[in-house]
Amino acid sequence: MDDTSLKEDIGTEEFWVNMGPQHPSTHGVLRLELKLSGETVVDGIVHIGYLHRSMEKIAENRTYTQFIPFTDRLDYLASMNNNLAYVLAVEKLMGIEVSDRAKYIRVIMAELGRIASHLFGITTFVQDLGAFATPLFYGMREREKIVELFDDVCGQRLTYNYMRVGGVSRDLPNGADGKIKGIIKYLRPKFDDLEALFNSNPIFTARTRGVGVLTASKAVNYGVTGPNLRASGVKWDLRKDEPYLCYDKFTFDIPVGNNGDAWDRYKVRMDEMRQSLRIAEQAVLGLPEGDPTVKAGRIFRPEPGETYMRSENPRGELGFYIVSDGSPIPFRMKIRSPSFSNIAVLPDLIRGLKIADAVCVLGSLDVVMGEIDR
Amino acid sequence: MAVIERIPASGLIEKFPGGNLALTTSESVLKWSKASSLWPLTFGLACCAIEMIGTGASRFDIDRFGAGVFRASPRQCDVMIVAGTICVKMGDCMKRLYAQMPEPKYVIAMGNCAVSGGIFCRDTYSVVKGTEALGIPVDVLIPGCPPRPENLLFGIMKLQEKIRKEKRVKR
Amino acid sequence: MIIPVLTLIIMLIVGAVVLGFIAVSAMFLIWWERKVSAHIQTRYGPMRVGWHGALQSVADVIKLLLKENITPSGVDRLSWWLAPFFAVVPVVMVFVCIPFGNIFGIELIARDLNIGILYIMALTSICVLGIFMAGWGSNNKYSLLGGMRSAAQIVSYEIPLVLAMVTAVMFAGSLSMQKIVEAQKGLWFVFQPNMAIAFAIFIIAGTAEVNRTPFDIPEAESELVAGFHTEYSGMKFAMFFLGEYTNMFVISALAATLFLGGWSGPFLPPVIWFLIKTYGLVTFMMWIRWTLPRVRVDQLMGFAWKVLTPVSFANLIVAGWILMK
Amino acid sequence: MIKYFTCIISGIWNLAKGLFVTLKNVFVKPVTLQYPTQKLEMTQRYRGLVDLYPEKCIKCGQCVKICPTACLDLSVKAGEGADKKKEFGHFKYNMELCCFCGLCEQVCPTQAIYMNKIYEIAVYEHGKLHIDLLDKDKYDEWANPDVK
Amino acid sequence: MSNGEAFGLIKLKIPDTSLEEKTRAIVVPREGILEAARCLTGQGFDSLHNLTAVDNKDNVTLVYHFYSMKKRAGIVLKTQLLPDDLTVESVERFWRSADWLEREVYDLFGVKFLNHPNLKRILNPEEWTIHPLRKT
Repeated sequence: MDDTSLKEDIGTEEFWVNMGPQHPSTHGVLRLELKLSGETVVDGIVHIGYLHRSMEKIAENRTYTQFIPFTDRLDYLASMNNNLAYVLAVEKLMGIEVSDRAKYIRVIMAELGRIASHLFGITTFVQDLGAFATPLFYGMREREKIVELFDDVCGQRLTYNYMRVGGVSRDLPNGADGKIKGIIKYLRPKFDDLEALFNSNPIFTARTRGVGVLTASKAVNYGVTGPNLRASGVKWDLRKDEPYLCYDKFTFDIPVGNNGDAWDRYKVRMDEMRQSLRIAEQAVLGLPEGDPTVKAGRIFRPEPGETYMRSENPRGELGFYIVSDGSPIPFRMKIRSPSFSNIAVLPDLIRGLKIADAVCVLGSLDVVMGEIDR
Repeated sequence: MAVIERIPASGLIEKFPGGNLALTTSESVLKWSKASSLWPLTFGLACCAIEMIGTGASRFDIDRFGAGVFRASPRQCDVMIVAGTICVKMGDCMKRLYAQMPEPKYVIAMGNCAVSGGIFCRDTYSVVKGTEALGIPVDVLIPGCPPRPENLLFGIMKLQEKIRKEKRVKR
Repeated sequence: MIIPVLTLIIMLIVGAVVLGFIAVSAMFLIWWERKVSAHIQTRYGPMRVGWHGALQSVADVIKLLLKENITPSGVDRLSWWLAPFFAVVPVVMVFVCIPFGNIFGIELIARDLNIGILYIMALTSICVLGIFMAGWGSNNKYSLLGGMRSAAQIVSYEIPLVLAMVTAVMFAGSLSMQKIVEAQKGLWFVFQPNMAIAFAIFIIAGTAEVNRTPFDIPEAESELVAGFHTEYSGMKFAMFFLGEYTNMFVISALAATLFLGGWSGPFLPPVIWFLIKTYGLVTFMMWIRWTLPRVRVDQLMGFAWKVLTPVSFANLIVAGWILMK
Repeated sequence: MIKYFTCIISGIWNLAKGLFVTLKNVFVKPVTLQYPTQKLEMTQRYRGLVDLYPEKCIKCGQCVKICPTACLDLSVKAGEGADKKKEFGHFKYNMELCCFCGLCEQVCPTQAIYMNKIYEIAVYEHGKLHIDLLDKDKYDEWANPDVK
Repeated sequence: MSNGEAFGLIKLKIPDTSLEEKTRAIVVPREGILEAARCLTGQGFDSLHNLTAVDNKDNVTLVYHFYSMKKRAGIVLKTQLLPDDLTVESVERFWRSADWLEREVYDLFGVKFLNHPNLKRILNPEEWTIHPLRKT
């Protein structure tokens, strides 16, 4: 055997590995194609669309009220916030003013939804790092409290359909504010427990610090929003910078990271949950009297025109661009979903990392497929 | 798919006195084992997947039924819980996953999307109208959008009931 | 004539007892792990199959034996078929010289080899072959990655493991397992400072040896789906499962024998002491598994070579110095 | 060298803190709801299956109009009585399509259509999910399922 | 910076620019999109927040939403394409977020973006030939 053929026989080569759509750590049906050289990721391609449910087409065939249940199923971990973002957009289009009590209830619900979503996001992230099931189940256990409250308030566990254009579907049930206060009191020490599990854990820190660094300029250029953007050091939060509802009445901080690595993304979420508790607490204490409900059967006929409204969701800025032609159904609706932009940055982040880190970065971006594919 | 086929020389044993009883007992043991150890595939498609995880989590604990071993590889699963909307792009993957599962295999369609397309049935261009539209046979249908975790547990009990009542098929 | 036949019969009985013990112990451990993990996660775990799910593992095993045995096209047949046996058989062979104590004066050890430790070390390192064959034979990229990882991991963790064992051997002055236990009659080795370090190293390296979190990178569920046994189904998969849990038992039994005084202990019969110590260590490993995240592959190697190996070497030198004094 | 050892020791200490959290949880009473033996009371507003009080219904069709998935099918015919009061032709409910959003319940002027508290439904075939709302004992099978 | 100021700046470069009465959106002709993009990046609009299209049957309007994190301002830019010639220059070189957003618009509307590095379908299967959100 001569030299060249021997070399061909034992030569190394890069190979493609297909991850997903069914894979335990792709958060649903994302598909990643990774070009690996040994354990190192040389290149990655993200394929989406495995959950493309044609929401935008459906929106063109439903009245404004009928589309609210569909927003539940966009980002199914934060249905309440999606409801809110949508009705805010329609209210902006119609020029409707909302009663004070409705605003406060919306704020409470949105912030509790944010906590539920972040709990799930953080704990699945740790699950991706290999801490099998326990953190996830702790997160789910805490989340269950919030879900049960939502069940009490609007009658479903996941798809709430609670917000209405002009208000909310029902007032809080009797004793709900006491329950909310109880949840806030219950959650505070639980966050400490979660932090004790992760924060100083040397394995966790070694796995996350300096992994998948997203610089601020790159984040802005890619249109990354939400906690991922703030982790990169950009202090940008719509609740402060373009206050909607009554967020300007509450005092809260915006946690910001320094390096934009996976650790910062985790930490920002963790801190944000505490801030959300603060907001919810203030809102419950200051809950005004009044009637927040509206009639469900009203048919909205906005003036011909268009509007773009974005609001701060747990995963970033969810925007609804609605074009109306004067009929009760939207002429065109574009859903600008935060995860769509957040996941686009993934191939850039995982280049040169180990395959385990690729999973870590994906988990730290905390994406939801329902929202990416719509 | 019948269990009895997997017992060697079942035809012969039957002819002996008491053989039939032995066969029936062993068959019921086998069915019991199949029903009490349903390992699901880690396969979340959409919203219902969150409720599926919720069922697995501490509050409802699917593991009490012996169905808590979520395996990521289809080769080691018994039941595929189709939790969520099936889209056209996903259809081929679903069929492949189902083919990769070893016999005996069962399918639970969780949520209206997996039952019939549900809320996304009308006016869409990219949603498959239910698991059966893909040619995958469904054993238990669980309506709901999403079903409560209790409902999924109820569905699993229904599946266990179905397994226990499986007919004995002779070769 | 009569003596060889008698020996054969005794051998068969002992073999059957050991195999039966292994099967029951593995099934118990699987059930126990599910219970431990459940209670860590504040839930109940298996409840409905037998009393508190006691028959859960039995059902699992029967079901796995009944499942269709898929051989994907494109596998390397020989290594595909042999791999599960390579994963199980060496572990079972280790049981030859694990001292379970004595009952009515009969020593419960199949054969007290005078090179017992050497024999065990030789056998435990064969396990990696099974995993690697499974990874290579499956013709699946995830499996291959898992197999590669396990080869690297087990080879590097073998060194601190062996060095920790050698420390115990030096103190006992013998390679025979029974002698090591007897040397601990007065004081368990673990109560001496540098043996305590050796014990910690042994547990860490042992956890890595049996591929459990935080060192479970060969089967890393969130990265490699199921690692080296991604393609295995039915009975072969059950054999890997059996191998993993038996391996866990073996490592804990070794740790108990080498550092915790084996079967020796006051009041209770020796067998009970041995099982308490072993299952206690297994439970500790489970506790770790259900708490910690997984380390990355390069951190894993770095930890083995930069921390464990130097520390265990230093420990060995100190132990030698103490003995020389 | 000192840094090396402090690093190791602090690492072990921090791992122990995490282990302590999980150990603490072992001694907490499990939060599990043992489903078939224990059952939750559904909340006041729980949205189960669509149900109907036929005598209250004024056949206005608002529920059919607002349903986002068109799972309700109502046909009305003129009555034979002297006052020509509207009567039901049929009122079908397709549970397969329903998204349990509760809009029909909220839009109903007489609270005739409502959502009951049944939540345990699992069937073997599709036919059972097509329901005639005018049938009185349509949900009997699921109202109190026989599970243990 | 308001829409009006940005409009003034772009108007200097591209004379055909107009300002939509109701929505205060800047409408640039198709050929001027690159020039407008360059002008906007110069003005500190560092984020292309959203890009979408609206099929008005007689034309397809592309809608760009730009935001500036530093100036805390946003503007809307529009450009109209005729249905028989759905091509426009890609702005991917200025904002990386345009990569996927343009692919999505291509997928759903069939608008071809020139000089886009990887113009493939993103949501729908690649072998499809229809563009589902077109109204004709």
